[in-house]
Amino acid sequence: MTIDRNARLREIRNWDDYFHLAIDAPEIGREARPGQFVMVKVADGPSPLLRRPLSIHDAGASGIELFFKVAGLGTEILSRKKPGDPLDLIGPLGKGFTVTNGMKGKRAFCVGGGRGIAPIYFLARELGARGLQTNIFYGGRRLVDIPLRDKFEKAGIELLCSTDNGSFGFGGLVTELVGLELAKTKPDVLYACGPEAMMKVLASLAAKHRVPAEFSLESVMGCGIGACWGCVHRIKNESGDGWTKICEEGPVFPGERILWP
Amino acid sequence: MTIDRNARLREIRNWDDYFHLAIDAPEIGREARPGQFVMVKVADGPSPLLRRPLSIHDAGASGIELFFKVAGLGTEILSRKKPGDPLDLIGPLGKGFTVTNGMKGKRAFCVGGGRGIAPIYFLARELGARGLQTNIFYGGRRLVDIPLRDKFEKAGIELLCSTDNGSFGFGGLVTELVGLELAKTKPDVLYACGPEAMMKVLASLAAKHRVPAEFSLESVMGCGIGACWGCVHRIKNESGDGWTKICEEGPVFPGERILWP
Amino acid sequence: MAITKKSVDLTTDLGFLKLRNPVLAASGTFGYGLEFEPYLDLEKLGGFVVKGLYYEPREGNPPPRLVETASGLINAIGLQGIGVEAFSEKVLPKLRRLKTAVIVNVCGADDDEYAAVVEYLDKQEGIAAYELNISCPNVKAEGLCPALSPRTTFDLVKRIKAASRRPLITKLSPNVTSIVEIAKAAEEAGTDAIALVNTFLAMALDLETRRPKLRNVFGGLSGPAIKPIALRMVYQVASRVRVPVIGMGGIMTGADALEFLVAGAAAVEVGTVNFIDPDAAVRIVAEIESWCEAHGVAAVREVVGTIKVF
Amino acid sequence: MAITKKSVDLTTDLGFLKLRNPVLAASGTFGYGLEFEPYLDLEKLGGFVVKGLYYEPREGNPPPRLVETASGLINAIGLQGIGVEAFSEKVLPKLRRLKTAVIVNVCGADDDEYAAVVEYLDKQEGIAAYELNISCPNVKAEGLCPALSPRTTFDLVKRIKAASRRPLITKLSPNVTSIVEIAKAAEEAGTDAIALVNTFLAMALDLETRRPKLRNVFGGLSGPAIKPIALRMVYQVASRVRVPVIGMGGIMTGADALEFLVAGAAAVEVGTVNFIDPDAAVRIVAEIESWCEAHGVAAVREVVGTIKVF
Ligand SMILES: Cc1cc2nc3c(=O)[nH]c(=O)nc-3n(C[C@H](O)[C@H](O)[C@H](O)COP(=O)(O)OP(=O)(O)OC[C@H]3O[C@@H](n4cnc5c(N)ncnc54)[C@H](O)[C@@H]3O)c2cc1C
Ligand SMILES: Cc1cc2nc3c(=O)[nH]c(=O)nc-3n(C[C@H](O)[C@H](O)[C@H](O)COP(=O)(O)OP(=O)(O)OC[C@H]3O[C@@H](n4cnc5c(N)ncnc54)[C@H](O)[C@@H]3O)c2cc1C
Ligand SMILES: Cc1cc2nc3c(=O)[nH]c(=O)nc-3n(C[C@H](O)[C@H](O)[C@H](O)COP(=O)(O)O)c2cc1C
Ligand SMILES: Cc1cc2nc3c(=O)[nH]c(=O)nc-3n(C[C@H](O)[C@H](O)[C@H](O)COP(=O)(O)O)c2cc1C
Ligand code: FES
Ligand code: FES
Repeated sequence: MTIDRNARLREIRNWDDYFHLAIDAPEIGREARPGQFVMVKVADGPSPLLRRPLSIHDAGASGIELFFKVAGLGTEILSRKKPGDPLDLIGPLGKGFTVTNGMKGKRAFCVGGGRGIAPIYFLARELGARGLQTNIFYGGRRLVDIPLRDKFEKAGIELLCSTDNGSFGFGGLVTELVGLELAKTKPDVLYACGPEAMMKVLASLAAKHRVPAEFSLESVMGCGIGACWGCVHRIKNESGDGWTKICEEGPVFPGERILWP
Repeated sequence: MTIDRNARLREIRNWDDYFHLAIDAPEIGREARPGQFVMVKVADGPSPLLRRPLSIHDAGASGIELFFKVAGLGTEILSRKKPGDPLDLIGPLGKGFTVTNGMKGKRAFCVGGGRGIAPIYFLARELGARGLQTNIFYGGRRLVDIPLRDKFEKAGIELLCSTDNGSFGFGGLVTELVGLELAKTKPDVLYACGPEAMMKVLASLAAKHRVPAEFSLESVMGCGIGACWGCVHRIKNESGDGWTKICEEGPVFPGERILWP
Repeated sequence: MAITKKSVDLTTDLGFLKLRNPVLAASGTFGYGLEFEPYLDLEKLGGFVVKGLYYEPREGNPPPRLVETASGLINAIGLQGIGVEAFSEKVLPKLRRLKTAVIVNVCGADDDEYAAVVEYLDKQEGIAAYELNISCPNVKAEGLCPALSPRTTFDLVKRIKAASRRPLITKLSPNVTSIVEIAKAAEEAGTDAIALVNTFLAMALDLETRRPKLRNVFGGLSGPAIKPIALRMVYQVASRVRVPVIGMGGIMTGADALEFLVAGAAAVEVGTVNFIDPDAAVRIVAEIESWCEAHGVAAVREVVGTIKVF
Repeated sequence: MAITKKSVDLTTDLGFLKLRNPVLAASGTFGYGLEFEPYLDLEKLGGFVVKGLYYEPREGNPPPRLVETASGLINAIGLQGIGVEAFSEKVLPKLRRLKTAVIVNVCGADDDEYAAVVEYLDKQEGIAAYELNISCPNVKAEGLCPALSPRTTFDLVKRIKAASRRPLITKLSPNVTSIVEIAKAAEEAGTDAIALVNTFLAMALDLETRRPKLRNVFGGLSGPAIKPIALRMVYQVASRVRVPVIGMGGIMTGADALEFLVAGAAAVEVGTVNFIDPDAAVRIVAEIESWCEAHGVAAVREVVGTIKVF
């Protein structure tokens, strides 16, 4: 956890409303684990006021990558940055996906829906490096919503794509595609990030198939560091079902601890 | 008076904190008279909220030029614009300096202090074109505060420069230099724009020498179009000494009507 | 068959007054209306409220009168104005020919002056309604005004309503503990509508000189900064009174205006934004229209008060 | 002879409490302090006020709890917290070792609960003072809280002051007609200091769903948007009461903080800015120091209340 005020945008690419940033931020890059996030300052002035949380899309010794969809003012401003522009990041924050050494040889299903693919790339790379077998699911509404197909391919990671409108890959919801695969192969673990509705269905699928699963939750975040109590989600704890800060205890939680709204 | 939302920055130059913009804005350019100003929108969002008033530094069929010193957030943002960037201007606003055809062959003193030189350039060109003889005074604190020397020279306009610290031209206040020249030559009219303290001294010099004088006043402006009553200055009117909106009735007023604070 | 663009019904009926659309320009931010003729068609507005008018001409406060703050503007104009006589003789004849609602913002140093203004204006034609400005924070010491107490609100509204032949909109101050209590006092006293909010009492300091940035020390805060508080007050009042509510405070876009309507305002006023974009009021009308079109709303009045509270 | 950098005396004496410098982190924006240890040295602060504490653990409001507005933030956390017992057992021991003033923000659903909190905490060591939070707008319906009336303020402050062995700072609400009246009630009741302002009751709407953006409907507005109103209130109160005033509302920089000091605050709290820059509080201390240095101010206390009003 550092505040890196000397981060610098190295490269920016986009497909439609989706943007990919490569950022020089060595300290954060070295510490980062899949499923963690950074808080990005998008403007100097008070508009918008707060930082924006973005998952770490990939990380290495030189820095991190981010992948986001323009959702409003903050991401819009971010999308207009130019290579060489300074960035102000806090991270890596939160607890990522559980990836342990003992998982070698096991099989993981990883599911990314829309912009939720962001942390899945880093996770997939990490799982591969640790010798897991992975099935990566990437779903979007239309073809333009799954722009990272090439990137996974170049990294030698095979994808199972779906589009709601059938314009590419499996035609239908990504959850249906996962359901079909689950009927064929039972993985040892399932990881997912995407719209809450998608994750909720995956959670019940995973429960039905008795597959341990982890989900990366989203919420409006005031601080990202556990100070504002803004980012809460209902999570089962030892002490009951409380409003739990997802920036601190999450954003990744085991499926069985999440109480979906 | 138009809102030109399609204005475009053609060129930007700077010397230190002083910036010169050439802007494509044909409609405003064609209408503009020396001493008028534009209201510039500096940001899309609410920070800063209001437009900023800037004198028209020069004008022609293709557009206008502005010359300003960075004073705070608004001018700072403006100074970071790039050629090709869109600009949103309202203008030309206010009543400019009185320049009539009957003035041919007469002599005018024009005095610009610091950023107050901005409207003086346009005025000097106009006076020259109408066949007046002009003595143009350009004063600043230091050499860096009188960056437009070359520009006047290239336009064939002779300058009498002063710097408070004596680093260039006359060493001392520009008002002293004007005082010395007034002792030698009595002009038919004096025009000035600059810090209020400077203009106040010039007003009393002009009165002493019985030279009709006009001054371009400054004030915080909310709207520039006479709607907010924010920009008032004490001005003698038929009906007494009232708070008068300088955006509407000014910003240029005859010296004898201005009540200096 | 040609597909015809469905036109949205923007008309707004306040009961005592029918407006072309729900967007009025707010008092003190739109001069006497005529200043805006170069920039927009005044007849495309729902109407406008002219600058606050006292009986006599008024000097206003010495400058500086304006200071910008984060997403806001503090003003201490102090209601400089030309008085009822000059208004009636020089301005009103020009406004009279406009096909739009002209509302006069009525001020007074004391109750008698408010009454005198209304009495004088009652003899003039071409005024659609009075907006009783009982809430200007820039005139008396530290923002004192009748709208700070239900008692003074009730008394003044009652008196002016009885004295006047025209519909009365009472404009409230946000600088109060319970806006609902004040609104109810105005309603009981017989106001035909309630407008809110006026500006928030505020100040700004120049650190270098250690002096207030406004010569008047205090001023009124307006603009986007205040919108969340204004919207809350409009919602609270609209759900508690029967008379129509005219909402305002920081409206910059059609979406902002629609939020006030959804929260219960029958119409809105737009203020500070007129300084930034002199054509903002008509843009906001157009944006409301487009939104209604895009959302299948046939008449804007269907949106009023449709807030869903979980 | 070497030129030594003149060091500025930043110490701040509230009478009942000496602070290293005038900058405190505000309650609810600084967790229990420990969350910030990765980002700043807690001992470089004047101190910090921990999150509002009820007697029992509290759930808080359902999300969404936060919404951004123009230069502002509305929160409706609803004082989620761990209660006095867990605080005293799990958190306080860690805070106790810090050489900085730890202030506890005391809450209660009714007067008895406030008293119970203070009674419990009085038995614990390592607390420099209590900040009586009589002004949280997020707990009862539509922002109701004791700080809205001089009577309830007086009664509660009097009772808690009598019940407690520690200095008492009373934190006021800005949602009132006369902040001076409330401050005077707190002073008369014996408070040792006054802190202001808490957040402004506000709301935001989602136009598409026509629902409030906060699940709780209402929330409290903080951040730069409110600074001009907060500064006005601090100035009004500081010039009317004898007890020290702790000012806050939208402070983002050392210059902002200094404005509050010039307006009469003896110390300041910084809130929302901690979310944006977790190291903001120490930056602000450093900025105050630099400003004093640059302006030949030997001790920051010399700046307090030096506003010049024409
Ligand atoms: C831990 C975490 C990791 C995230 N990672 C990514 C990522 O890698 N790529 C990506 O594209 N997005 C990601 N998001 C979502 C991203 O933070 C929001 O899209 C962004 O903050 C919106 O900011 P904005 O200013 O562009 O839009 P705003 O104008 O602030 O909001 C636009 C819309 O998005 C909603 N919204 C705002 N903030 C959030 C939020 N934090 N979560 C969900 N909805 C929100 C608003 O209510 C509004 O409806 C992540 C969110 C979290 C909490
Ligand atoms: C009719 C008119 C014409 C002008 N022409 C020029 C010009 O050609 N070139 C130029 O450099 N400047 C000109 N100015 C001044 C210019 O408008 C201000 O410097 C600018 O608005 C400051 O904005 P900012 O956001 O950069 O600074 P801010 O942060 O807004 O202010 C910085 C400082 O300047 C003061 N200030 C703000 N606005 C004004 C103002 N309108 N007049 C005087 N002081 C102000 C503030 O009080 C503050 O002390 C003109 C002003 C007027 C009224
Ligand atoms: C410069 C200025 C002058 C104002 N003068 C008046 C006035 O004369 N009468 C009045 O009732 N309100 C006056 N107001 C308040 C506005 O009408 C409006 O209530 C307030 O600005 C909030 O709306 P906004 O945020 O859209 O500006 C004035 C506001 C400003 C900014
Ligand atoms: C998320 C959040 C939680 C808050 N919780 C508390 C609280 O528990 N007790 C309290 O007295 N004030 C609380 N406040 C108010 C702040 O302490 C402070 O008074 C207010 O935010 C204004 O200061 P600022 O503009 O610097 O944030 C909270 C503010 C925020 C933004
Ligand atoms: S975002 Fe502030 S506590 Fe989680
Ligand atoms: S700037 Fe608004 S009236 Fe002159």
